[in-house]
Amino acid sequence: MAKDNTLFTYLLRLADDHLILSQRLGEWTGRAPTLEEDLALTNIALDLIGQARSLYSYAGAVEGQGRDEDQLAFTRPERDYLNALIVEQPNGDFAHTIVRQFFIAAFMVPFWREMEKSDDEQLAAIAAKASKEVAYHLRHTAEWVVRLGDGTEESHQRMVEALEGLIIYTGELFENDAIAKAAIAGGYGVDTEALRDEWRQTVVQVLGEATLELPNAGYMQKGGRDGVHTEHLGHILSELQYMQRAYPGLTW
Amino acid sequence: MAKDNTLFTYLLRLADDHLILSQRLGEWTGRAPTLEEDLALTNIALDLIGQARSLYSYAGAVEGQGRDEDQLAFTRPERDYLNALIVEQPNGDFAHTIVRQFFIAAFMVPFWREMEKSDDEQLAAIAAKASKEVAYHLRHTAEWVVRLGDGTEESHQRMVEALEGLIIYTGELFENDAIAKAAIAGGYGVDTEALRDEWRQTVVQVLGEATLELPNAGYMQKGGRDGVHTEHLGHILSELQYMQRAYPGLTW
Amino acid sequence: EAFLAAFQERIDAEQKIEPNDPMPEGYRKTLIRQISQHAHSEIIGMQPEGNWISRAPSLRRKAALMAKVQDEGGHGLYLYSAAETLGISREEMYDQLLSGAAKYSSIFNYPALTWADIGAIGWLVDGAAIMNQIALCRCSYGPYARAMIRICKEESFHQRQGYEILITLCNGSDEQKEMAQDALNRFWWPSLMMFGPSEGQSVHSQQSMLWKIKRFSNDDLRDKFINATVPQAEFLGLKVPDLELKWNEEKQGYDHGEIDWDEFWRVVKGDGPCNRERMRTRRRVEAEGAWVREAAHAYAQKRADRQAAARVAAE
Amino acid sequence: EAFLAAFQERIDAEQKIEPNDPMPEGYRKTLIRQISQHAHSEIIGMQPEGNWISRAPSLRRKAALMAKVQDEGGHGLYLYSAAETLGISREEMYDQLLSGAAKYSSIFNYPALTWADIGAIGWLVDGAAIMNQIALCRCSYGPYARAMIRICKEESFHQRQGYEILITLCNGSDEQKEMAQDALNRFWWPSLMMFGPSEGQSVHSQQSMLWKIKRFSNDDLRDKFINATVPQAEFLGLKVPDLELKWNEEKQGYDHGEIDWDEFWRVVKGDGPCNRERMRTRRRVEAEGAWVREAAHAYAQKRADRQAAARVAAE
Repeated sequence: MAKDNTLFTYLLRLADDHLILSQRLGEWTGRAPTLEEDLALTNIALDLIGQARSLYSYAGAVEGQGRDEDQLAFTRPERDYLNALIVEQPNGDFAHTIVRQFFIAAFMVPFWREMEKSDDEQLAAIAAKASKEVAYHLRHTAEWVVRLGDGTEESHQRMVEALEGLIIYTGELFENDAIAKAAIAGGYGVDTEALRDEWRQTVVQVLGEATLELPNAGYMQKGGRDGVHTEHLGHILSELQYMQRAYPGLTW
Repeated sequence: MAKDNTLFTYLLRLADDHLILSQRLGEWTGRAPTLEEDLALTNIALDLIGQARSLYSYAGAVEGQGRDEDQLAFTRPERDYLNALIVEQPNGDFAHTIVRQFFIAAFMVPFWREMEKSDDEQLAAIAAKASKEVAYHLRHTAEWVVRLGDGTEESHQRMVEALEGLIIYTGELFENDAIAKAAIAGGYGVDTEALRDEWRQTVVQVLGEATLELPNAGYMQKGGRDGVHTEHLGHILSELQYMQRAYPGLTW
Repeated sequence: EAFLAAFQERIDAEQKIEPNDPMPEGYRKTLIRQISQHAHSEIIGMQPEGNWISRAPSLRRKAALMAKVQDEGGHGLYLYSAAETLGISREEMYDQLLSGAAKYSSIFNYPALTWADIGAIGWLVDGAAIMNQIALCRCSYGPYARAMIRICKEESFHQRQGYEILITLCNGSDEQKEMAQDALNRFWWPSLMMFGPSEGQSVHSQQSMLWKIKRFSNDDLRDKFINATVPQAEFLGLKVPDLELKWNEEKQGYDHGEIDWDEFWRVVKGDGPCNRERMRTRRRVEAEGAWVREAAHAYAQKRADRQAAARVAAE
Repeated sequence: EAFLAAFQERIDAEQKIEPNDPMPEGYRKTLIRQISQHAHSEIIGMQPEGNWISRAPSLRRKAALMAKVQDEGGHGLYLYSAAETLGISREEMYDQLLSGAAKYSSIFNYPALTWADIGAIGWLVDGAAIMNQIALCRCSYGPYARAMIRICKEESFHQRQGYEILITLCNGSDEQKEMAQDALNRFWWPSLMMFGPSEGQSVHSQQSMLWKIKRFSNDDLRDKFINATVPQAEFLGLKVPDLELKWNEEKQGYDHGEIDWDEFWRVVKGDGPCNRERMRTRRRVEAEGAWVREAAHAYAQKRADRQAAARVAAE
C-alpha cells in the first residue's frame, strides 16, 4: 500500500510533466515560424501526450480506484498537479520554447535510459519507447539551439534571455526528495541527482557550439513536485479542463 | 409566459453584453499604459459588472426557475451566451480597447436614455442608473480617441487599424430582430434601429476632432444574439467559468 | 497550334503530364492557381481545429486532433511542393496568400465554436474535400495526382474520425446530441458551398474538364456528397437542416433546397465570420517567425562559408 | 547643528513636518526611500490579485476583487504624490523600480495559486500591512501621515473582505476548507516576514525612531499582528502552521517558532518564486504603454501650441 502510494505519486509527477509540456507545445500547432517546424513541434507534443497517456493509465491501475487517464489528467485541482515548474513556463518566443525543450530533453534522455533498467516492468517498457522519442527531441532542439545561438545578433540575444529566464527551473528536475528516494530504494525510480553532470555536459557542449554560455543559476526554484506552482498553471488548467469540468462524467 | 420568455432573453442579451465586456476590461487591471488609466478602465469595468448583476438578477426573477445571477453568468454553455460579437473581441492594443469601448458607449448612451422610458419599471430603474455611468464612459473614451487620433503618427495609425478592425461588429448593436421587435411592441424594449443616426453623428463628430474617419463598414458581422459567436468567446468562458465549473454548486 | 493538339492528344490518351514536359501556359497557370489555393486551404484550415487543441475533452481526442492538424500542415507541404514543380516558389505563393491575392477554401472562414464542430468539420468538410480530391487523383498532372492519392488516404481517416466523434456525441447525453445537431445545422450549408456554384457554360470550367484537371462538374460532386452524407446523418439520428431535402426515386438521388449563393460570394470576398481573423493570425505568425527564419538562414550561410574556407585551407 | 536640534525639537513636540519646511537631508532621503518603496509595493501588489480577476468565482467577488486591485492602484497614486512633495518625480521613482534599484514588499513575490489565496492575502497580507500603517498614521511627515490615514481605512475594509472570503470557505465544503488551510499554510510565514528582521541595535532604525518616521520596532509590530491573528485563525477553525506557537501567560502574548530569514533575504534579493515574473510583467506593461503616453504627450503639446497660437491671433 505504501509502496503503491509512492509509485502512484511518482507516476503522476512524470505524467503531469508530459501532459503540461505537450499542452504548451500544442499552442504552437499552426503557429510555428516555418511549416516544417510546425510539424516537428507537433510531433514532439504527440510523443509527450502518448507518454502521458501510458503513465496516467498505469497510475490509475496502481491507484486501484477506477480512475482512468482522463480523470487523472483533467479533473484534479491545481494543487494536486505535480509537474516540475519548467514545463508550465510560457512558450514565450521561439527561443524560449526551444531552450525549455532542450533543457528538458537533455534531462529526459538519460532519465529514460536509466529507467529502462527499472525493476518495474511497465515503467521499463514505457522508458524503452520514450528513449527513442526523446533522442529525436534532443537532436532537434540542439540543432535549433546552435542555429539560433550562432544565427543573427537578434537570435543570439533572444537565446541569452531564454537561457537566463529558464535556467532557474532546471534544478528541480534533479532533486531527489522523499518520494524520489523511496522510488529509488524501491528499485523502480531513477536517481536524478546522478544525472546532473551528464546533463550539464550535454548542455554546455551544445551551447558551446552555439556560441552561448550556460548562465550561472543561483537559487533554483522548486515547488511543482509538491503542487506549489507558478501562476501560469492555473490558466493552463482552465483551458485544459474546460470540457471535462463543464460536462462532468461524459464520454467523448 | 411568452412575454416572460421574450423579456428573459432580452435581459440575458443585455446582461451578457455587460459581463463579457467587463471581463475583457478586467484584463487591463494592473496593466494599463498609465496608473490613472488603470483606475479609469477598472471603473468602467466595475460599472459594467454592476449593470450585469442587476440584469442577471432580474432575468433570474423573470425566468422564475430559481437561477441566481451567478448561475446565469457562469454555468451556461457557450451557445447560450447572447452578447453582441463586439464585446468579446480581444483587447488588442490600447487603441483597440478604446475604440471598442467608444463604439459601445456611443451606443449605450442613447440606449439607456430611451430605456429610461420603458414600461418595465425595473428596466427603467436600471437604465436611470446606467445612464449616468455610460455618460462618463463616452466622455472618457472620446477624450482618448481624440488624443490618440491626433497624437503621434504611430497612435494615429493604430487608431485607423482599430477602427477598421471593429467597425464590422457595430451593425449588430442596432438590429431589431424578432426578440427586439417583440420587446419594443411589449413597451419595454428600445428601438435600436432608431438610434443609428445619433450614434453615427456622435462617432463621426469625435473622430473628426481626432483627425480620423469612420471607415466604410461593408458587410456587418452578426450572430451573437443567436449565440453564434467568434472563436474568442470560448476562451473567455474557460477562464470566466473555471471555478463554478470545477466546484459546482458551492458558495463563495 | 500543333503543340496544343499534341498536348490534348496526350491528355485524351490519359497520359500523365510531368514537370519537365512541355505544357500550355494556361494549363500551367490553372494548375498553379488550383494547387496553391488547395495548399493555402490546408494551412488556413489548421486554425479552426487548432483552436480546440487546448480544450479537447480527452487525451485520446487531443492526440488525434493534434495529429490531424499536423496532417493538414503536411498536406500543405506536399501541395506547395507539387506547385513548385510548375515553377513557382513557396515564398511567392505565401506572399499571394498573405496579400489576399490568392484564395483558400471559404469553409475555413466559419468558426469552430464547440467540440461537436470538430466532429462536423471532419465528417462534412473533409467529406466534401474528399469528393473533390478523389476526382483529382486522376488529374492529368502527375505530381498533383500523386499528392492527391496520398492526401486522400489521410483525409478518409480524418473523415471517419470526425464521424466517430459525432457517433460518440449522438450516443451520449442530451446536451451532447444537441451539440451535434447544432454543429450539423451550422456546417451543412457551408459544406455544400465547398463544391462551388453551378458552372453553367463557364468556359474556364470547360477548359479544365478538357485538360482533365477537373473531371466532374461542381453540381455532380455536390450531389454525390449529399447522397453519401444524408444516410450518415440519419444513422446519427440527426436532422439535415434543409426542409426541401427529399429522395428523388427517378434520379436515385436527393433533391435539395436552394443554396444561399449570396452568402457564398460574401464569404469568398472577405466578409465571412472569420476571414479577417484568419488572415490576421497568419500574418502575425509570419511576422513573429521572421527572426527565426532569418537566423536559420544566417546560420546556414555562415556554415557554408566556413566549410568553403576549410576546403580552401585544406587544398 | 542648531538646525538639527531645532528640527528634533519640532519632532519631539509632535509637530508635523510639511513639504516646504526645512528638513535634514537624511530625513528626506529616508522618507523618499520608504514612501516610494511603499508605493511600488502597491503597484506590484496588483499582480497576484489581478491574476484572479478573470476567474473569480462569483460576480460579487469579481467586482470586489476588481475594486480592491483598483484601490491598490489608487494607494500607489497617493503615495507617489506624497513622495513627490519631497522633490522626486514619479518617473524617477518608476525608473528605480524597473531598474531594480528600488525594492517593494517581498510578499508580492509569492504566487496567488488558488481562490483561497485571495482571501489569505486580504486577511494576512493586508492585516500585516495595516499593523505597519496604523503606526505610520502618526508619522512625523504630514503628507505621508495623511495618506496613511486614508489608506488605512481602505485596507481595513480589504482585510475584512479577505477574512470574509475565508469564513465562507471554512463554512463550505471539505475542498473549500482544505483550500483555506492550504492558503494559510503558504501565506503565514511570509506574512510574518513582512515586518522585517529583528533590528537589534541598527543605527538606521534608531534614527527613524528618533525622527518618528517609525514608532514601533519590527518585532513589536509582528507580535501585535500574531496576537491579533491567531484567534482569528481559531475562529475559522484553521491551524496556524507553527508547531512552536503557544500562548505565553506571562507576556500575555504568543511565542512563535523561528522565522526562516534565509528565505526572507533570498526573496528580497530577487530569488523568490515570482520576482522575475513580477518585474517582467511590469516592464512589459511599461514598454507596451509607451506609445500611448507619447501620444498623450504629443497631443497635449499640440493643444497647448494651438491655444497659444489662438491667443496670439486674438491679440
